[in-house]
Amino acid sequence: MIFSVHVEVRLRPGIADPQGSTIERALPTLGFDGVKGVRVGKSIRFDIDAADESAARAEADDLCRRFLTNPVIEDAVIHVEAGAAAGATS
Amino acid sequence: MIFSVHVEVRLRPGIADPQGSTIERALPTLGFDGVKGVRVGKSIRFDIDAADESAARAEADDLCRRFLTNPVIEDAVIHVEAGAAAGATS
Amino acid sequence: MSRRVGVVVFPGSNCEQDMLEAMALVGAEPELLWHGDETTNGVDAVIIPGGFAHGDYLRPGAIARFSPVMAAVAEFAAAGGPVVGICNGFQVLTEAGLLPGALQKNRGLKFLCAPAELRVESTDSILTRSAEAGAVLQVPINHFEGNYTCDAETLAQLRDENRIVLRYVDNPNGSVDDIAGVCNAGRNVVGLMPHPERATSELLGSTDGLALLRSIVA
Amino acid sequence: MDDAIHRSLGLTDEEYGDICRIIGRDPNHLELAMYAVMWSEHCSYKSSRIHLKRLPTEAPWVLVGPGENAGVVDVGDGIAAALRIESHNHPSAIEPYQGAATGVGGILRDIFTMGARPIAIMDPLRFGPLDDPRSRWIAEGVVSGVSGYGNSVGVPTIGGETVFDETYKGNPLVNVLCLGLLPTDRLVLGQATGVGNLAVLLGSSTGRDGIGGVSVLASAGFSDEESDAEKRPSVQVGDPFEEKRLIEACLELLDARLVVGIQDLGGAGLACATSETASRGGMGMDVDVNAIPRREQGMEPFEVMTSESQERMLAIVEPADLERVLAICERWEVRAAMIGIVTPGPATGDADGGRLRILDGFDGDVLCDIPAASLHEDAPLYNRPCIAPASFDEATRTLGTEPMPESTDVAAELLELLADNRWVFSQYDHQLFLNTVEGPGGDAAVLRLKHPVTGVDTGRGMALTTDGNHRWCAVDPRQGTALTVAESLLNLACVGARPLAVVNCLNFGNPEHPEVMWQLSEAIDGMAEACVAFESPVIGGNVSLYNESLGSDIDPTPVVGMFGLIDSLDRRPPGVGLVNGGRLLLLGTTQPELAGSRWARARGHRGGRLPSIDFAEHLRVAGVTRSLVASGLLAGVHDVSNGGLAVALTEMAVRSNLGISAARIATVAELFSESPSRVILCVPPENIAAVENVCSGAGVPVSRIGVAGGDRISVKGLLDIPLADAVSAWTDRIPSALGAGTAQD
Ligand SMILES: Nc1ncnc2c1ncn2[C@@H]1O[C@H](COP(=O)(O)OP(=O)(O)O)[C@@H](O)[C@H]1O
Ligand SMILES: [Mg+2]
Repeated sequence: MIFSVHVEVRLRPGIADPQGSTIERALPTLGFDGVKGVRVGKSIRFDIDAADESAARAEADDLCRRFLTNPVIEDAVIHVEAGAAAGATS
Repeated sequence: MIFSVHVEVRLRPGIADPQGSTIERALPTLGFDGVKGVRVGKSIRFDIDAADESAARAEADDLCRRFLTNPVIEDAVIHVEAGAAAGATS
Repeated sequence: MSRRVGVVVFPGSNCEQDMLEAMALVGAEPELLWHGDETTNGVDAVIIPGGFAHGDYLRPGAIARFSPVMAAVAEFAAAGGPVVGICNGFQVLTEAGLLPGALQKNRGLKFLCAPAELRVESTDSILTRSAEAGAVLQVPINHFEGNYTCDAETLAQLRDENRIVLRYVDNPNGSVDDIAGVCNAGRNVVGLMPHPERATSELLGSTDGLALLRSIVA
Repeated sequence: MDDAIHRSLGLTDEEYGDICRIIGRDPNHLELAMYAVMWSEHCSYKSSRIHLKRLPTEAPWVLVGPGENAGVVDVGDGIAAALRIESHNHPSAIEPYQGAATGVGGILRDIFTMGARPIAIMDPLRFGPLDDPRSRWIAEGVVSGVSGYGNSVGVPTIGGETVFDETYKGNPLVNVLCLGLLPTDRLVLGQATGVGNLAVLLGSSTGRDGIGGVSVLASAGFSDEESDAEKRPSVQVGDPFEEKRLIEACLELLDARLVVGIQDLGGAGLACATSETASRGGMGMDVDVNAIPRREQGMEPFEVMTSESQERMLAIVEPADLERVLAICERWEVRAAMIGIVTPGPATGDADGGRLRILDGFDGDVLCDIPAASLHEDAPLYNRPCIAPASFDEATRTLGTEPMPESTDVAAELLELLADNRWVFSQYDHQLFLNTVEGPGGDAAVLRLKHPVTGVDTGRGMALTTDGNHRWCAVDPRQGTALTVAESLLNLACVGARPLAVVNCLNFGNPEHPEVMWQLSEAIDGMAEACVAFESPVIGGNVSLYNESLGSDIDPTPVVGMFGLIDSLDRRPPGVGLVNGGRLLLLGTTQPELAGSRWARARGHRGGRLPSIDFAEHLRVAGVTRSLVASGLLAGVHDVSNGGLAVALTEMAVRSNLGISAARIATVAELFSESPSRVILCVPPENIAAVENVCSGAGVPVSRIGVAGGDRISVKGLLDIPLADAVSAWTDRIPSALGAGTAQD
């Protein structure tokens, strides 16, 4: 069965995010006021072929821990859904 | 009022994704089989101070169009929620 | 004849001093233009040099293109003034909409600092008018996001209008159609990823960049 | 009772007693935290200081020796060069990208804090073997970290080393060296002088980054999962864009003569920078902890004072200049906050002064009140036991009694030693500033020497090399280190440079192990002997201890950075290449000794007795090499080092894609021996007589060993393989292992 997975990789709370702060600092000069707390992470989508949802989730978890993130500074939020992602091409 | 915004910046369909393909190519050698269609994008979170949800959404839309994405290659999915994101510090 | 050349400095630019040195070699009178100023100071040509304007955060050129100086550069370009974007400068020009397309991460997903061979495809641009058509130039590249991308329609147009001015002999980064440099419809705005200022001395390995830099002030 | 706390902060009971004696009472938590970080091994060099004193540090051209942020030498024409090397080993083991990136950031600050513009970086790197996935993951992350930070901040990385060996599994060595140039009269020191002058904090806001990172991250090995997890939140993230603006702002402040002293914030953060500037200037300082801009809420004063948030500098300015200082910072979009005031100290005749006081608002409560100098000068000093390993025979300087194994397949043994580092250095901008005449890939990097402010070319050149050899040092740390310095000297000679100064990074294991202390002490003696012989003063360095993983100490790895000058740089040096028909000449004499060689290590042999070195002979070989390089008589030149003649000849061949045919190398031992003081020359036939004349005039042995050409690598009686095999082994080794993506296990 195919599952579509979405992983959001985020810097752990307290870890500095220079990119986010730089974007935040630039916003007022672009005319955007009132934006705060900008944090930039990665968003990774893929399809996974697994026996059932819990197997898909387990593989996605493992993939995040071992490959997609470094748990020392990042954590990941994982969403698994049945069915291939629309328009997933590579 | 504070709204928390999550923007997922994705490469437009049809645009090659070198990062995604590299991850996909690496996976079998790491023992992950059955993963396909890897696409890598950005995930940007921030808080916005706006009169109401539709104002917040309008500002977020504008921000994405003019700044957070390069429309030549990217598009964005925007989520707006009432309340500041937990732990948002900058 | 254009001699006064303005080299734009954003916070995070880093090739501006090299540009001054190289432009002086071809007889120009180069000066720096500050990103926060709303003017091109009456110069005869503008160069946006390499580096990491605003850290390349978000996307290369994404923040820089909003700088006050960029409005003046756009106006200068619209009036036919020569504008050349090198590496990060090319990225800024595409973000600013002064050139078509976008620059993505290199195919190999690595930063690449290496020698490269460029073929001069068109001498009809302010960057190539003193070069020889078909000549192969040794000019180094130095970028992570140099993989030129555009939609099929744009590519067809670039080809039809002979606006691909430089191509890689051996494509290092995955750029569509081996594109190393393109110009706008007016042929007065040119962007390229390689660094001609790094090919201006025998001691440093090549002088092939001089022909390109000379064109700017020809 | 506080003793549980001081122990968990890494202070011994004796050290705690010293603190109580110094301040005349029990310290509070803030004070205790500051002593703990400042008296850590990393900041205080408490185990190594007594040994480091044996290094030669003086010469007429040395303007600043060890002890300041960087060493500085006079290079003529009103120009001075600042040089420093640092390690970032432990942070890189857990977050390779950020560990390496912040390592680069830190070393740059050491340089521009002296008033110098950083112009070049070198990155000697050591990782576990390529067949270990975790080591590959570390290697990839570290290289992208150096690349990501160095390229973006705009300083070229012009060379380094890349070594893969079992001994670094789990404990990589990430050393970074930086060279900067300044007009001699702009030299500034990290001093606070002038009562009433202001301390202004520049750059990033302060977060909880690396709290205790110095003492915990830099001084403890990684063994159990538990403590790893605790260390996590303190990982520091580099911001090259902030650093770039900081460099420009600081150099502009210095040019405008608006600072009295300036100091970077490195290990121990503000605790170190405030106390160090004050005590160097013979002053005291009041610091308002509330004035320090913070990135996070709810930070305790001890967190603020010991945070290692990156990209910060402390400038001491006169009150009348404050406004202009703030204006320059604003132009560069650099945050600036007045956080302290210089108070009287011994230098003003006030013997009771010299206090570092941390205040809750300048008029508020006193949170900390200690003698500023005590954080540095009263740090403990240990003379830890040094004991040679039992298998080392002091009389003959021989390790163990294992016989050297036999060679079974010379060709295969050669091929496995070949590796091109291009995969690494092509990720580094090595050309910025239009100085790089010889970038990475040669024996030493060569830069044009241009005035750092006017840009005027002096017509002279600078050369840099870094070298380390854990295999030699594992056999005999004293001789191994002397041979390492000798290799550096010869690398410089191969590009026509004479040495001016040395910096070193001493990467060793746990100093509480007497064998490790013996290695350290011996290595320092070996370095001292060689540096004295070569008249190359040591102007700075760094000691990284507790490099241990998987339960054992790493092989001793002193890394040498040597800086030299080229008196006339009017053409490119010949480089490590061949021309068709060129004759191969060998300068120097081969000792058929394989102890400590790569060949021996690859056969699992780790003992024996290292080749000897005759310093006078070595200087003659280097001198002749230098004059031949300058003469223009050579088509190619390469020193013989790792892998001996076999690898040196093959490297010359693969780089020029030209075969060689050699003879007069009698045995496998001669082929792979790494004995010192040898250089291979490729000489066009018409220049042979002239070259041989120069050599005999200088009393340097020279022999004709072969000719360049064809498509095979052959050494008569020992080896004959297709050039193509060598080219592919050399080219593919690293790219086929790295870059395809690795998991972290
Ligand atoms: N990590 C690295 N970064 C930059 N350059 C490197 C790196 N590793 C190796 N190099 C370059 O590759 C070349 C060969 O290195 P090495 O074999 O250690 O030289 P040598 O034996 O002459 O000291 C040198 O020019 C060196 O600067
Ligand atoms: Mg060498």
